[in-house]
Amino acid sequence: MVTSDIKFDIQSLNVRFAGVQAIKDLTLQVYANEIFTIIGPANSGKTSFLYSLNRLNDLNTTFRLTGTVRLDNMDIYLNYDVALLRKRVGIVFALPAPLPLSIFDNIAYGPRMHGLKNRGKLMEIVEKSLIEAYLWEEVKDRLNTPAFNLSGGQQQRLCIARNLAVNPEVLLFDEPTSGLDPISTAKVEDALRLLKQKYTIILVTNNVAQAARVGDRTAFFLMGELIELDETNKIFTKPGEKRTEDYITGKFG
Amino acid sequence: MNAKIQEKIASRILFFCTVMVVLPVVMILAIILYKGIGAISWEFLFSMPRNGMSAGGILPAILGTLYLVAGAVLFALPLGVLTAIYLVEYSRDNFLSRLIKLAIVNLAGVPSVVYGLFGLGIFVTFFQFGASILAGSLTLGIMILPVIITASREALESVPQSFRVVSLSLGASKWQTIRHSVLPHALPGILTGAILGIGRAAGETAPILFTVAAFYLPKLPTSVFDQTMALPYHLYVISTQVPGIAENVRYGTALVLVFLVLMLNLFAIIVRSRFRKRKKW
Amino acid sequence: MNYRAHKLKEAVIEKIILLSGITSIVIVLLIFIFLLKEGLSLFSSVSIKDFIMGRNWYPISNPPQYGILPLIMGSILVTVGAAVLSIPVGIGSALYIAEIAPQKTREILKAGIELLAAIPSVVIGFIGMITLSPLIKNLFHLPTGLTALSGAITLAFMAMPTIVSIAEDAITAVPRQYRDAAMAMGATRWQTTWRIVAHAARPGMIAALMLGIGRVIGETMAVMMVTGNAALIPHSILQPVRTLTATIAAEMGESVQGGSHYAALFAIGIVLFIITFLINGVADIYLHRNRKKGLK
Amino acid sequence: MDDERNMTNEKSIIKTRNLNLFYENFHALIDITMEIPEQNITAIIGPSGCGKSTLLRVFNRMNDVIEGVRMEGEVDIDGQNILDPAVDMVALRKKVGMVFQRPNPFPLSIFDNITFGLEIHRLTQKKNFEVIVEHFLEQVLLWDDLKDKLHKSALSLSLEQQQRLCIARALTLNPEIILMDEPCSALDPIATMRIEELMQELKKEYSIVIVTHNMQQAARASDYTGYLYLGRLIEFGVTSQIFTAPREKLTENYISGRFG
Repeated sequence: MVTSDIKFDIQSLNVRFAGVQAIKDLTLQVYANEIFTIIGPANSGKTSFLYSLNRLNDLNTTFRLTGTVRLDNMDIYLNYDVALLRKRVGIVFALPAPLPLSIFDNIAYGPRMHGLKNRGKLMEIVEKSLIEAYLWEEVKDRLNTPAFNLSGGQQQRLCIARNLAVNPEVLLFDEPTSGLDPISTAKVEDALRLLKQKYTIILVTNNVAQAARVGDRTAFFLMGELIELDETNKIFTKPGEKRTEDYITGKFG
Repeated sequence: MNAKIQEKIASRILFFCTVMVVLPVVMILAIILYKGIGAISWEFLFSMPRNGMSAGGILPAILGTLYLVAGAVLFALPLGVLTAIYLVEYSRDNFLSRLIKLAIVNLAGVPSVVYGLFGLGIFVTFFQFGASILAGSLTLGIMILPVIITASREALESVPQSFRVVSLSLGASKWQTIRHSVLPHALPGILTGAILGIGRAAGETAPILFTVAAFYLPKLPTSVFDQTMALPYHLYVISTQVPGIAENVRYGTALVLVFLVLMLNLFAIIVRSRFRKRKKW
Repeated sequence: MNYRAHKLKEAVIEKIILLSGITSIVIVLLIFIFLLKEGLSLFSSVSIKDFIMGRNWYPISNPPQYGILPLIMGSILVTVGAAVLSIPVGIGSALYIAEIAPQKTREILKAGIELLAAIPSVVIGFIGMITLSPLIKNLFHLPTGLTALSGAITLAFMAMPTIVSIAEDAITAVPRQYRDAAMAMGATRWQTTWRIVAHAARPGMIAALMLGIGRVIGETMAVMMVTGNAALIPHSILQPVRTLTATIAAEMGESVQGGSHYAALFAIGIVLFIITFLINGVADIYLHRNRKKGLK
Repeated sequence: MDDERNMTNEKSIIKTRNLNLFYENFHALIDITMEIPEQNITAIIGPSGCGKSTLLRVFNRMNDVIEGVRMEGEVDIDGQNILDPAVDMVALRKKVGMVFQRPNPFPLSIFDNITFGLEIHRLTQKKNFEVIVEHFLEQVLLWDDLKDKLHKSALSLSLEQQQRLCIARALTLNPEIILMDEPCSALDPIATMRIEELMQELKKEYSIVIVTHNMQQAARASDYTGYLYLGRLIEFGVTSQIFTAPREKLTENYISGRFG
């Protein structure tokens, strides 16, 4: 890999909340246009890590960070416009989180906040985003109905579309299918595979099998530490660490 | 079963306690309605008092209360909502925010007559507004400030955190997030608080005793620097200070005041329960 | 909007909001300052000890006497009476509303309590004056029904909404998991309520009582209308009394601005302000303790 | 599990027949018929929202607290239909103890937590309390750690200790059945392992029904497993069979991690 391919460069990252260490001395790189999956049991720092990448941890007043996080070689914690960062790095949460607005207004929310008012242009963006998130066919006739009326799987794809509407470069997924049934899960996973052609994807999952199915590389976190990081099929066939093996075979977690 | 009997007795006693609280409310309202309804007429509501207030209407008192309440809300609503926004959205858990919260708690506990003293000291005397609608409105406004702040805080806190996180994660700024993703959903709650504040302001007597209220005025006020009559003070005056007022005039005045205040509260309760049913999160 | 203008707008809005936030502190300070400003001059002619402990309140005699002990005793008598009446009933009904009443009834009862809170105090005073005091007069064969007892009963009602609604909040805030655990152990609803829920909600209930008492001490109009307003040290609850608040409300109109009577009334205001400040501060500490426990 | 037990050989302690449960109009449990064997650990697995916890709470009628719940069918414990309106709830809950997902000791001292059940049911005299507290704390392996601070608040304990305390509290009523609702989901791997060991000890005296979202836990710790999906019992059998040779496609999809 050449350096230009590195999207996120994380060096000796430490994260604390109210003095409790959530991430310990983490160093890793995420490459452009890969699906980077993170597995590990509860409380292993997966979500804290994800939230460090778009500075959502900043909302927690007890949050303290040392080390560097670089996006395209720029330190995002050093004079970086946070709004711009979050526009470039979108996130999809564990539970579908539509705003209590119509489908259209949900997707148009981001572009509007960035100053776009023209209804025609907004419509174009909404359509394009919904198509990319595989939702257009299901909702095109009811864009003005409340987003809460959609099913869980549809809501989750709506949230993906909402991110796409602000033209991000990186998409973070925080256990996006943990509340979904098998069919909806499969649809979201299909969407992930296609999205990686245009976007860099970082996926946190508590479903080990999901990491095996969709990840290009997989990192195993435990108690805030990176235990192992490798090509996904290597992690799942010959893990280098006993603890990784114990986890993916279900000895704990 | 011993435990079962114990349970029966306990719940009877508790039920009786509740009756003791609620029954008097019903009785008070029933008495006022029963004895006061006869006094209500077009003339009573819309004309000036005559014959040393023993006849005629209570129009100046009704209008005066409306003026005072409007002034109080104009002052307290923006200030209260902004304070709530500061506490919920901007402040961290530090010394300043704790001090502000303590101040609000204490404002809520200051006796209404002390507000009256304060209004007299600062608005009437120090700023030389005199006893006037302006001084009275500001005093009432300060008195209802904690009501509005508390209700607005609750309304803002009940907006799910995910709405903020989602908005911020899409690159919206902090104020944009508050403006577009938080306030619209807190609005009914804030409104409820405002209405409750209005009800409180409309019914209070002590704060306006020395800041605005007039015993009797022959004409309606024409500017914010005029004194005015007000319903609660009027009721106090005709029931304790002026002998020989017919009973139904007193009850009628009480009825108008209670009706005004309770309608506001009822309205607030309805707005709130409607909103609770409608919201999906 | 360009980037810098945007930043500027955000910063300006943030400053305005911060300023609004601070207003509450400023107002509390202003109240205290203005009470002092108008009231302190009294203490150039009357010592604090004579003011607080003096047994005679004769503001318009010559020379005037400004001893507020009778007023303090009046306030205490009425407040204690109201507390004795309202605390058991208030806590009982909070437990009923929170733990026993079915959902629908609960909504109605809560609305009823809110309505009680909303009835203007002058109206309650009016009703108390017209219905309650004749009743007491006849019942005890008194020369007047305007007594401390009438005041205590009236104030008990006025404290009720505060006590009930705050205690009810505290009870409802007890985590469900405690109830589940007790129920799963085969405890009856009453055993759960009394041994676990009431125990866990205790700080909040104490806060409710304090705030209720704060409300009673500060109440003015109703108490002025039903207690008879005699500034004498009471020897029985069936005598007329005069409270601190009623004194201010009744006499401010007759006092001369800047005179010693005027200053004395503001000095009473200072006393009231300090009392309620303390009560509310303590109540707030209890409320906070409850909240922290609830979070767990 | 390597011992291939035949279900019919086991005496069953809970039998459900055509159990249906509705929340208002939502049909949460559909036609569940199963037999839970005595002195074994029976796991109930399934994705979130499938009705696992609801089913568990049928067995001690804890769903009754929720307004709008309606049940049909039969649930027999010791030959008595516990859905019968005349059933004595206090007796039922003494017989069927429960441990919850989040440790929920009462906000009382450790000592008072253990004696709560004894007091409300007047099971013994106060003078016996000390002995009993020691006995049950020993049974859950807490005695050595806690014997010097019995009068401290139970909320000051670690999560694992709290959960053990809750187990001890349930044992004081001398139940026949212990229901466990994801008892380890708030605990770390080591604590989880130790609680599982404790369960193996307890099953010698009690019948345990455990709801878990962790399939490996079910595979490790249980003798029988039922798989619940969207309110239906898809499959019920010996744990080793469910995890190696499930009869139903849905079960296989779930345990192989296709979703959930």
